[in-house]
Amino acid sequence: MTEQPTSTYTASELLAVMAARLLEDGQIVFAGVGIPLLAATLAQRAHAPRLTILFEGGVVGPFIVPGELPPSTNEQRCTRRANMVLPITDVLLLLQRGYVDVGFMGGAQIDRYGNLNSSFIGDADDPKIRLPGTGGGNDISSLTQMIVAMKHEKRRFVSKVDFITSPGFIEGGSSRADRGLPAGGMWRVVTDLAVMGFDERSHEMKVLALHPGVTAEQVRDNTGFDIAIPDDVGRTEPPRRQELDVVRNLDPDRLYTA
Amino acid sequence: MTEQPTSTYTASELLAVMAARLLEDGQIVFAGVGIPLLAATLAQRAHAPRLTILFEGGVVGPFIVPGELPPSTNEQRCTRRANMVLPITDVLLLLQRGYVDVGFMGGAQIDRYGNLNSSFIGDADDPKIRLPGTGGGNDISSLTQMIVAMKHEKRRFVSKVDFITSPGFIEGGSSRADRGLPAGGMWRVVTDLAVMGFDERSHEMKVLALHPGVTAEQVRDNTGFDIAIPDDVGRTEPPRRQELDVVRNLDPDRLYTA
Amino acid sequence: MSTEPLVKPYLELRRETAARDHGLREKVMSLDEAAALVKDGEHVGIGGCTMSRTPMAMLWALIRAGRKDLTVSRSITSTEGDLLYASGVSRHIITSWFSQGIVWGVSKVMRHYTERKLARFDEWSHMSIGLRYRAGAMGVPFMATRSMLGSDVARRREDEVKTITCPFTGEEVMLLPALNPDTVLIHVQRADAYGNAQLDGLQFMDIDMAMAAKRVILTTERIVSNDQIRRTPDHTRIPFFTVDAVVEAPFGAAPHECYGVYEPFFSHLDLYAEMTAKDAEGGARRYLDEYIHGSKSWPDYLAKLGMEAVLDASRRGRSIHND
Amino acid sequence: MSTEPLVKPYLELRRETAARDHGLREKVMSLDEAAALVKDGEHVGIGGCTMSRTPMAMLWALIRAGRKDLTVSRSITSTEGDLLYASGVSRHIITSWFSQGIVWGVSKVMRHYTERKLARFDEWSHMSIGLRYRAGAMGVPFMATRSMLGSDVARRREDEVKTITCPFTGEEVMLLPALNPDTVLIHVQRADAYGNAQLDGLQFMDIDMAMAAKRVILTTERIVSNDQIRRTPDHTRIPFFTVDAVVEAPFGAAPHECYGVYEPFFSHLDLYAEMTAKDAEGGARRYLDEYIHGSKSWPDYLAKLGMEAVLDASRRGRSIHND
Repeated sequence: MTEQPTSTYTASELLAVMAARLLEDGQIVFAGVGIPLLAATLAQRAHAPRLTILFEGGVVGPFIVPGELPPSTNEQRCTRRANMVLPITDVLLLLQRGYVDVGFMGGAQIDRYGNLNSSFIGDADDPKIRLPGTGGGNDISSLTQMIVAMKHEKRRFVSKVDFITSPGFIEGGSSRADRGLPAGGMWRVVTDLAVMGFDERSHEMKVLALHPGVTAEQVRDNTGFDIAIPDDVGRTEPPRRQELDVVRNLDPDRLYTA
Repeated sequence: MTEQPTSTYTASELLAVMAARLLEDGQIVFAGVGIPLLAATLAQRAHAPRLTILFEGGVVGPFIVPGELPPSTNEQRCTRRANMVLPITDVLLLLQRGYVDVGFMGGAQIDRYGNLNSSFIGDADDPKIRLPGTGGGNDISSLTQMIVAMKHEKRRFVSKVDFITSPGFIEGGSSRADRGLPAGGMWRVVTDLAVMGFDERSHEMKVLALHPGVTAEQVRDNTGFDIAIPDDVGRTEPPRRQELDVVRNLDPDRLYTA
Repeated sequence: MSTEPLVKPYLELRRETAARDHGLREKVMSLDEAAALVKDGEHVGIGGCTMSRTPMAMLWALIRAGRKDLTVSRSITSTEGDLLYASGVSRHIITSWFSQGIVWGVSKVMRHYTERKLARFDEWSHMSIGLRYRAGAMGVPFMATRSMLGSDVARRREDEVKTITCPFTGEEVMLLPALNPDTVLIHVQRADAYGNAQLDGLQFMDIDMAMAAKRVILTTERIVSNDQIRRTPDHTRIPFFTVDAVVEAPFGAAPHECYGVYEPFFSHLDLYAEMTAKDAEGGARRYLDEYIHGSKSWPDYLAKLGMEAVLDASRRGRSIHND
Repeated sequence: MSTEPLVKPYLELRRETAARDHGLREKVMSLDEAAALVKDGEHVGIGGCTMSRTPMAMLWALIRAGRKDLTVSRSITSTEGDLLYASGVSRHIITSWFSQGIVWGVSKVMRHYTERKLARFDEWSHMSIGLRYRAGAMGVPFMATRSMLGSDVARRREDEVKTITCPFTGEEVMLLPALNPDTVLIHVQRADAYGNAQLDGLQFMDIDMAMAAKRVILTTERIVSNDQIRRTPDHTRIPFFTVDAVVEAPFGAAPHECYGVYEPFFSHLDLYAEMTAKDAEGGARRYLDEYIHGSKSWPDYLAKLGMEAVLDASRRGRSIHND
C-alpha cells in the first residue's frame, strides 16, 4: 500500500488529510465518527501528538487502534488507552463548560451560513427523507467552534437548509448570538474540493483554499449558492504519502474512506 | 460488661436504644454522626437486618465496626462493607429524589413545632454562641421525615428557636408546605425522658411515651414550653440487656455515649 | 401516556418512590417474569447507547410478550429501534439519533415507519436527553442548558421546552423538562441479587436513568455475591434500591456489544442490514419471525447467531484488556 | 473578591477556560511553586470533607507563603478552617458546618473569630454548596433545588438565592447561584504528571469542584505513570485538562485522613483541641508557630507529628482493605 503514489487517493482520503491539517497540537477536539475520527487520529500521529480527542460515548484522550475503527463513537473501540471515560452527559457538558477547542463532524447538508441539516430532507412535517438526526451535533455546534468535513455536492451545499439541526450562524450577522448562542460557531468547512471559512461580519461562507487541481469553477458548479472565491484564493498542499499511509493503515477495510 | 444489670445505663445509652426502636426493617435511614449512627447500627443488629444506612459523606449501606466509630460521617470508617460510595451531592440528592424513608439526627435546640437550631444561640447578627451550623441537617429535614435524638433540657426545648437551621413545621399548621416544603417533616423526637410526636393538624409537639421511671412532671420541668401529655400517655419498655450490650460493644470508649 | 403531564408533579414522584420496597432483598427472576412487570403504554427508557450494552435479551422478551404502545426513550437508537417499530412494541421513540450506525447508512426501517407517519421519532439533542434524565434523577422539574437554542430541533419541541432569562446573569437559558421513565432497562457486566450493579467502561446515561425511573429492570452478564460488591463499593454505579428485577442474561446485549465481554456481532449486523435494505418492513418482520419469535429461549437466539460468531465477538470483546 | 458578580457571566467563563493550556503536558512542581500560583483575595475551594483528604500540605504552604484575604469554600470545614482564620489566609469561609468534629465539640477558634466579627462564616446547607459547585461544573448559571426553602439559613442568604415558580409544574423551587472558584485544592491517592487523578473511596465534591474551577492544584500521595492511568480509564475521576499543578505530597492530608492510606492522627488532633480549648486565639497561634512555621518542610511537619503517629495512622488507614 505504501507503494501507491500520492497522486492517487479517494475523495474521502483527501478529506481526511485536509481536515487533519486544521487541527493544532495541544487542542481538545470533540470528534464525530467517520472522517472526523480518522482525521483527528491522523493529526495525532502526524503533527499533533498532544492533541486530545473526545468522543460522545464518554471518552477522553483515547488512541484508535489501526484496523479497529468503531461503528460509532459509543463502542469500546473508542476507549483504547483513554485517559478517562465518563458518562455521555458529562462529556457533552465539557462543551458547555468551555473545555473543547474545536468540534469536528461530518455533514449531510449545509447552507451559506454554515447551518447543518441531518434531520429532514424536505418539509419536516412531511419529509422526503427522514435522516438519523442530530446526535450530539446540535450540542457541539451550539457550544464550540466547528470544523465540518463533507463531500462537495450541489445538493449538499444549499442556500438555506431545509432544517437547522446543528446551528451555524443561523441567518448570518449577529443572529447566532441573538438566538442565545454567544459562544462557538462554524470555523471551517473542508470538502474534497476546497477549504471554506466564513466572513467575519456577514458570516457567509467563502472559499479560503482550493485543493490541488481544483478550479474555482468546479467549486461554483458544485455549490448550490453564490459562494465568494477571492482571486488570490489559496492552494492546499497535496496529501503527502506519509499522511495517506497513516489513513490507509488506520482504515485498511475502507470503512470510512470507501 | 454483659454482667451489668439493665437498670444502669447512661442517658445517651438510653437515647440510643429508644431511638433504634423507632427504625423499621427494610427502611433507608439517613443517619448523622453520634447517637443516630449508633442507634441505626443497633437497629441493624437488633431487629432490622435489612435496614440500609446512608451517610452524608457519600455512603450506601455500610456496616460500622465495633470500636471503630468515625469522628464524622465523612471518614473511611463509615464505608466498611458498603454497597456503594458516591459523591456527597449525590447521596444528599437521594433525599430530594425521595429514596430516603427517614432522616435521623441529633439536635442542639428544638421548638414546639420541631424546628431545629444548630447555628446561633442568641441573635444571628450578634450571637452569644456561633454553633457549627447545618451540615446536611437542613437538607435532611427539608426533604424527608425526621427523627431527632437529643438531651431533654429546658434550654434545648424552647418555645421558639433563635434560628431555624433545620425546618420542622415552621409555625405549625400548613406553614411548612406553604414555605415550599411539601414533603417530609418532623416525626419523632427521642430524649432521655420520653418519645415525642406532633399533632396531625396543629403540628405542635406532644409526648407519646415516657421512659421507665420518668414522670410527666419531669418532662414538663425540662421543657421550655407548654407540652401536651395525655393522661393515657404510653410507657417505653426499659432497655434490654442485649440492646445495651450492642451499644457498649459498638462504643467501648464512650465516644458517643459518654 | 400522552395524557400525563410533561413533568411529574413532585408530590406524585415522592408518593411513587415512597411506595416502593426499599429493603435489601433478592430480586432475581427470569426474562419472562421481568417482562411481565412492564405494562402496555408505559414510558420505557433503554440503557446503553447505539450498539453498546443494549438490553437486547430484555427487548427480545418484551417483543415476544406482545407488549404494545410503549413510549421509548434512549440516548441514541440503533437496530433495537427498528425492531420496536416493526413489532409494534413502540411506535413512539424519543432519541437524539436513530439508525443502525453510520457504516450501514440511514435505517430503512426507521424511514419506512416515520416517513409514512406510522411512528413518531421525537428528536432532541444528545445532551438534552441526558439532562432530562439527570433532572429526573435529581428530583427537580427542569435542568438549564445553553445548547439547542436557536435551532429547528428546539423549535419542533417548543411545547416541551422553556426559555427564561437567568435571574442571576440576565442571560437567556433553556429549561429542559425532567424525564422520569416508568421503567428503565439496563444491561450490565455484573450485579448482585439485590440489584447493586457495577459497570465497566462506558456508562452512557445509565446511572441517571436508573435514578430517574419508577422501576428498573437489570439484565446482567453474571450475578455476583453481595460480598463481592461490598469489596469495591466505589465501583458500584447503580444502588440496589433503584432496582426491581435482576435477570442473569449472558450475552444479553447481543448482537450489540458489552464492554470488555464481547464486541458487536458485525457479520450478523451486516446480514440484518441486508435483510432490511430492499424491503424494510418485510425484512424487519422476517427478522422478528425468524430470530425473535423463532427462538425458544435467549440461548436459542444466540445459537441462531452461531457459535463462531459468539466466540469471535467474545475474543474481540476481551481484547480491550490486552496491552 | 466581593466586587465580582455572584455568578460569572458565561462569556467570561468561556474566555477564561479557552485561555488555559489544554494540552497534555507535565505539571509537576513543588508545594512552594504551587502556592505561588494562588493570588491574594482569590476564591479558593478546598477539596475533601471534614477530616478526609484535606489538602493540608498545600494549606501548610499557603500559610507559610503569607497568602491573604482568600475567600474559602468547602463542603464541611474542620481544623483547617481554624488555621485559615488564625493565620489570616482567610477571614471569609463559605461552608455548611464548621468545627473540628463532633467528638471535640464546637471549635473555640471558629467561635472566637466569628463571634467577635473578626471573620465571616457564610452558612449554606450541605447540598446547596454541592449544587453550586455542580452548576459551576456544568457551565450553567444556577441549579434548582427543593431544599433550604423556608429556613433561616436561606433567609440569611436572600441576596444570593432566587425563588421561582417552575414553568412546567407551577411548583416553587429555589435557584442556587453557580460557584466557579478561582482555585481549587484537591488531595488524591494517585495522579499522573499531566493531572489525571484517580480517587479511591469517598469522592465528596471534588469532581464537580475540579470541573468548576479556573485553576486546580492537585497534591497526590504518589505520582504514577500516564500508562497506569490509561489501564483503568474508568477509575479516573479528574481529567488532566482541568489541572494546573501536580505536587507529590506523601501524607499530604495529615493530620486528617486519606482513604485507604492513613486515618486521622487522633492523638495529635486531641492535642490541637487541648491547645485551643482555653485560649483559642493564642492556642491556634502557638500551633501555627510551632507546627506550620516551625517546620522547614512537609516531611519535617510529619516528623513533628511523630513516627509512631505516622505508622499508627497508616496501619489504621490500610485496614480498610482488610476483610
